[in-house]
Amino acid sequence: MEEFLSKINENFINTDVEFETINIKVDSSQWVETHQKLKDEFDLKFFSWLSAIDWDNEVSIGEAPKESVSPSFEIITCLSNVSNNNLVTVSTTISKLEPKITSLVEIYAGANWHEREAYEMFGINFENHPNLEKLYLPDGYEGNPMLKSFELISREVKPWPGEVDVEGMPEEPESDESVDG
Amino acid sequence: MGIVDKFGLPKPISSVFNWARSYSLWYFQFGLACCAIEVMAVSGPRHDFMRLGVIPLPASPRQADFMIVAGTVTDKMAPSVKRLYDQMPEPKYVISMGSCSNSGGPYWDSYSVTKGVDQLIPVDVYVPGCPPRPEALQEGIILLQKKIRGEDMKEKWTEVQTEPI
Amino acid sequence: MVNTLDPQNFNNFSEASVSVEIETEDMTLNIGPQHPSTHGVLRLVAKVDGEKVYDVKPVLGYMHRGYEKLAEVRSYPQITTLVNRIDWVAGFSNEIPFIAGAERLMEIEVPERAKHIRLILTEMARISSHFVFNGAYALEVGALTPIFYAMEDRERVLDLIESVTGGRFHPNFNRIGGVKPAAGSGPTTKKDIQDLPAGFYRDTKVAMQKVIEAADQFQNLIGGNEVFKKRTKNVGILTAETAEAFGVSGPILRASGVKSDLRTLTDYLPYDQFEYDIPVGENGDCYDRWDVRVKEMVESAKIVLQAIDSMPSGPLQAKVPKVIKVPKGRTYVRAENPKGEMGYYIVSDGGLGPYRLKVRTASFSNISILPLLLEGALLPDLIAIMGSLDFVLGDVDR
Amino acid sequence: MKTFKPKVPGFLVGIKIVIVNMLKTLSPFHSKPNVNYPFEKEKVAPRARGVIALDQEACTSCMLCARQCPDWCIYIEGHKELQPPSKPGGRQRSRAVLDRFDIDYALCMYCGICVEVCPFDALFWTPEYEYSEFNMGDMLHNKERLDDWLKTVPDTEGLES
Amino acid sequence: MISYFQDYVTIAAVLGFGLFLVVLLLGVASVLRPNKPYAEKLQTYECGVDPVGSGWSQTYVRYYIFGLLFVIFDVEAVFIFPWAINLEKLGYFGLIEMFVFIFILLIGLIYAIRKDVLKWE
Amino acid sequence: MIVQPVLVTAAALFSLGIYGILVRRNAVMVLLSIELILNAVNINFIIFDSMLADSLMQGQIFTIFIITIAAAEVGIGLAIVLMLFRNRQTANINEFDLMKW
Amino acid sequence: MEIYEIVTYFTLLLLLFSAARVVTTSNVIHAAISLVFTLALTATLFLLLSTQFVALVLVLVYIGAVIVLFLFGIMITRAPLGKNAELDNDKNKLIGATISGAIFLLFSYILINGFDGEIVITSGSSTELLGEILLSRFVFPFEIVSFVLLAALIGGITLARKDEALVDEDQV
Amino acid sequence: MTDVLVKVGFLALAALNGAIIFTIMDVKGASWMQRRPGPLHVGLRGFIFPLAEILKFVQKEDIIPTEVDRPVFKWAPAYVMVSCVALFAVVPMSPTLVVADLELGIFFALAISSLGTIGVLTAGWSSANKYSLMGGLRAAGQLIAYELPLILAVVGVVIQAETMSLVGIVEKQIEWGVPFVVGGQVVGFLIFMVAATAEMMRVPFDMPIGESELTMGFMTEYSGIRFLIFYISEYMNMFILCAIASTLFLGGYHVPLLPTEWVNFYGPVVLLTKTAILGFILVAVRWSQPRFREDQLQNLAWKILIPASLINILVTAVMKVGF
Repeated sequence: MEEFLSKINENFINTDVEFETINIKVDSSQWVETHQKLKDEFDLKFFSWLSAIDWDNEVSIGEAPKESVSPSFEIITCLSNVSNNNLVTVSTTISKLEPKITSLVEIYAGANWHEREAYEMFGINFENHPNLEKLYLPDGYEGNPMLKSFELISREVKPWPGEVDVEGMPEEPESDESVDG
Repeated sequence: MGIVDKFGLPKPISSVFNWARSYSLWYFQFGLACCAIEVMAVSGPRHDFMRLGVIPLPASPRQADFMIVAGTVTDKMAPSVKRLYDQMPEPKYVISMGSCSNSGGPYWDSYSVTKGVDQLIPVDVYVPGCPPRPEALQEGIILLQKKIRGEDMKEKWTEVQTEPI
Repeated sequence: MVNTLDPQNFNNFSEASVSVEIETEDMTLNIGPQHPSTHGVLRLVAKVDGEKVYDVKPVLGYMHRGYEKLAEVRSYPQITTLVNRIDWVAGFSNEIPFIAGAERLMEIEVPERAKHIRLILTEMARISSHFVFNGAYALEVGALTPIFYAMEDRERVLDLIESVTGGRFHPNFNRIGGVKPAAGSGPTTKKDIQDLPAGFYRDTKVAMQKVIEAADQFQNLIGGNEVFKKRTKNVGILTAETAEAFGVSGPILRASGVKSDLRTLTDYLPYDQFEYDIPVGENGDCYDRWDVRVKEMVESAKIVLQAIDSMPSGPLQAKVPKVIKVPKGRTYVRAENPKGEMGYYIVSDGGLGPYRLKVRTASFSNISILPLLLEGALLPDLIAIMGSLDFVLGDVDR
Repeated sequence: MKTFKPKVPGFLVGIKIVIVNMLKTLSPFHSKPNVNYPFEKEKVAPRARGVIALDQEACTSCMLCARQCPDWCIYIEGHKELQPPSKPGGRQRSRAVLDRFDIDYALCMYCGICVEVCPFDALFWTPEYEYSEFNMGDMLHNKERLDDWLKTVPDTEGLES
Repeated sequence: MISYFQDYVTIAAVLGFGLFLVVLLLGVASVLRPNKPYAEKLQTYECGVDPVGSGWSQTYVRYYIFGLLFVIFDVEAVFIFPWAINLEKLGYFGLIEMFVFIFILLIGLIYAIRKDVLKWE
Repeated sequence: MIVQPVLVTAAALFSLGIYGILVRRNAVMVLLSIELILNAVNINFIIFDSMLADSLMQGQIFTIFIITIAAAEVGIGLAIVLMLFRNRQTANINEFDLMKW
Repeated sequence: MEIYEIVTYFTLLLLLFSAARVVTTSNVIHAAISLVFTLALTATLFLLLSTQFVALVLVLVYIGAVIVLFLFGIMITRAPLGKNAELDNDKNKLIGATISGAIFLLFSYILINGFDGEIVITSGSSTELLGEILLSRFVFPFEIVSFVLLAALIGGITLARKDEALVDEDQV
Repeated sequence: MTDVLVKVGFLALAALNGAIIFTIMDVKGASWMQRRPGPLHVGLRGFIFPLAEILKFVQKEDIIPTEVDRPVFKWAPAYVMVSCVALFAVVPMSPTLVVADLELGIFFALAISSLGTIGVLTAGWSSANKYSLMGGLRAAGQLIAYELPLILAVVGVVIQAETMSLVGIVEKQIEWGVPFVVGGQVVGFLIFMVAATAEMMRVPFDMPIGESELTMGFMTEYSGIRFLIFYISEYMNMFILCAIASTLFLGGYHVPLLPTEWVNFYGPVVLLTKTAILGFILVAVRWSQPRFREDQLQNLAWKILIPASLINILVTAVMKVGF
């Protein structure tokens, strides 16, 4: 683990370990090379997953991020080795206005469906992808549901039953109060 | 063509036919989600709904008598559910099993889930649970059998299928 | 059907008759969404020539319920109940990595007893999942009885899970910081945090013994059958390299000869305290995939028996705040589920719920191999191969 | 576990197994797995999450359960009422009266969050499961019906130490 | 001769009975059953989605070869039966005849097997 | 029983077969028509066998041989049709003009 | 034996009718099924003429095997469902009808004149005897038949598989 | 004439009862083998469930999809049913209790059973459904492939009995004192049973129906009464093939040591018992085996069963002539 981490640190500039997860931040132009390198030199042959995060300050439903962020897509892949505990996540940031990045299908065949999913859910274009089309949603479906700006209509339509208030909550829960185990 | 839908049958005879219908329910093998596993459990040795005359043989809707909508119906699946229901021969029945098919259940706010199968097809019995216990489904089947035994054949034959809401 | 051959070609037609392209009109066959052997609502659009399949396009999404979006609008306890339903034949296993991830972010140390209970129930979930696989797979290759034996034995395991958690396969039993048996066992005691019900150890030992017997019966009834061997041996061979590139994990990967098990590699649960084998296949064919799962069932039963014997006492819950707010940060926690590697990538910004929750499910990657495996197979093999991948549509589509 | 090597052909072993199982099923000396449902009922674990019972007296219509419910399937309405003071000369107390407490079992996902969060011990799980309906509307249990379930709440069970 | 015709009249009656059974079942059902066809119901079943293409396909020619093999061996069986009931009378001569006959046809079967017509790639 | 009706029927079958061969365009239908002709011949053999009360049963034995050969003929004939169909995508005999150019 | 004659004439009529359907129907499968009836009625006729073994051979070989072969052939050569307008050669229709009509008239004339007054007496025929004759007197044709069948088998297999093999070569 | 009617009536009873008995045996037997009680609530501890099935199916709508070839589709079940019923005609229950003791009895049975193939094939084709078509082709391919071993296995018996009449075959076995299965036809019997199982399209030879692959095979589009006809025929076929097997190989209506004078009394019982035992074996096989793949199934027929049955014929013939 330590050895692997130091090797990673040697080879990549922007790495950090957050809660036991090694993350490598790269520029989107380095995307494919990084993966090639990780596969060849670090023996991370197991392609675990690829996904994206929509960083946005305006959210239509749910909670907005506590600290304001610059709107962008963060694309993350997770690579690991099946015979030891080596695991890294690789992330890159791309612009929301022109969401495109090179596909990883050439390196990891398993990226195919994950990229299709990201394409469908976020609207990110993967260049050189052999078959970039919808994966989950029906044909006529419009919109990219995983975007923070996507509305969940049911939640808009149905009134929240918790609003009707008769009496203040008996004990407004304090975040510091602890329950004994 | 038939005489039953024109003239009906005298009560004693029609009750025999109702009895036959209620104890020979060919269940359309059609699972959607979690509840389908419970349907499997009901067909298993402990609960064995074949005791009640439910025969899990047909894999094609053409031979089925009733359909258990067991699980989440997504918007993508909804046309298929409707079509499969349509392709079943009359008289046909539907049991909606579990919260998902009753009204969307845990996915009531999802962007891709149909909020209740009764928007697509007429439902005869609703079974609550998420997923319902095997006995709960058996109770639903027994309710359905009761309903069938109380049916008037002429009425059932000539009933106009109203478009669901 | 008018022949469109050029007249001048007719001159040398007597020789050319053989070189005319045979334009076989292919049959496109829809298998699913409603089909008895697609485990629910997978749809395969298969191009077949007679019985031979030469192109398969899986169509997903018939069970897509938008978990990742729903997780963004729910709080952590609410997500715990929701993730039960991802892989619905092993509901308990789904909670573990999620809870472990949240605990890692909150830096909570879980009491040993809670970990043991989690481990026991996870293994039970694995057993019940493999039972369903065994029965369903036999059904797919045409043996109709094993599923009933599987169901009978599975009920015993489910009874145990229910007696502890209150749910047959959607337990919602894990809490951040430990485990909590379902409340509601009597008006006076319901607020107490409860322990395992009386008689649980005894019943578990009996049930696990039955599981080992059942596995033996499966080996006799299905594994030893000549027809079954003929149907599954050397069918759908998957090499380890392909499997890794596609992210195929779990028993399927092990059947291809890779001794890889997250239970030993990672430490999300105290598996290092127990002795067990990791069954590995040789050829990576359907038979191996079946065999590995049956053997795994026995190993799980052994783990449970050991865990019962070495069960520590102590609290079930660590100290946690009443309202759960996870600090800012991100982590990826994975676990060895019955279907393979399941992991949650939690991105938290300090709110009541995660900012983004990526659910990495095993079946999704596992069935992405389907088009590759099915090319050139016969139609009956299609069913056998598909069944041997043991996917659950909730796990695929989420 | 060693690999299985049958001495007799495997298909004969299979036939033997099914016939042995058939004899077991028919024999009166073997326990049968089957539960003949409408006439006999399976003993459900006391912790089983079958249906939620409501103790109307205990409920203060505090809305905690309705707010925590992931499915938004609990509908509570209530109003405040002035109660005569418990001790003569005491202050008049305002007390919340429950007008409506509905759980929509067509929507409920049986997670148990409401039972856990209830600070007044008003909600209980009971293992009952027999409430299938012909009409969707009947799946909405009002407070009287929820109160009826209270009778079926099981007693405390023993624990494994 | 009388018994010959009587037997076959009975056979005819049995065939008639089979047909009668079919017609009876169909008739009873047509009186009792409901009849509510509509377009969706009458659509071809294909796992719940729109049928793709026509219901026709160019299937393997191998089925034809099975049929051919069957025809040949069926004809062989036709010759074997008269031989089988006369075996005692024909003696070794008949035995050799049939050996040759079956041997020649077995060559055909072996040819077919060697040509891999039974192998499904 | 007089034999003429049976013989005339056989003749009718024969001419129907000829008609089918001449009129039909589908090769399989032509083969079906050939079967009709062979059937007519079979009927003739059997009726003559019965009429002559042949002690050697030559009529019956010949019929069996005809049936045998007909089976072989159909096997080959259909195989040819199949081959042509695979190459020309049609079973229409008008388009089977390999021999003319 | 009046019933006997009525049955025979009835069979003949049906036979004619179904044979006519074979050559007139516009659906290949219907034609094949009509041929089944034609053959079944022929078998009935044979039974009436008390040649039961031949009748059953007809059923076994023709209905059981040859028709199945036909059906396979029809299905492989893409028989469309329903009517097929292209099935008949319209310009040949008149010629065909004329020629076949002429043949029919000629044959009928000869047969009716030539066999005037001949009658059939249905005497039973023993299958045992038939087998004996077949395997003693007709032993040579019997063995030849096996060669014919072998030739048909090999020829059929070669023909039906020919192009497949050649396509493989093409692809190589 | 009344004679004929009585015989046909008797046959009707036998045919329908046989089918129903075998249905009950199959379903109840299967349930017990799977550790469950099977149909129970319908009445008489569930044993009258076939009645409910039949009464249910006659009131089901009979869907004839638009795409199908109507006349062919409508009448395809009739071929199957008629061929099954006709088979009953030749099976003797006792020397006198036989509908038609043909000189060519077994040959007739084999000839008429091939009619079913046409029914299945046309049913599959006319449904205009891909699953049906594949199922129909598979079914026809399988039926013809296993028809041959069936026919050839019978030849061994015919050689030994020197007659094709089924009564004659049984009488020969009575004369011999032992049934043919003991008297040298073990291989023939096994081949016959395997081929018969394939003819019934039961597991492990149920590829044509193969519901995990082809939903219901050639029956996919059939609903209501027409499906019932297929369904009943399946069990009738099972019953009659078992009855023929016990007649040919197991001594039919006679068991050794019982006095032959009373054969008219115990004959039917003995035959039914033998048939039921064979049927039970088939049930046990069905519920314990997986199904073959189509090519393995054809290989079994062409590469093993047919050569084996030809060798069986030759060996039997040599024994017959030589000794």
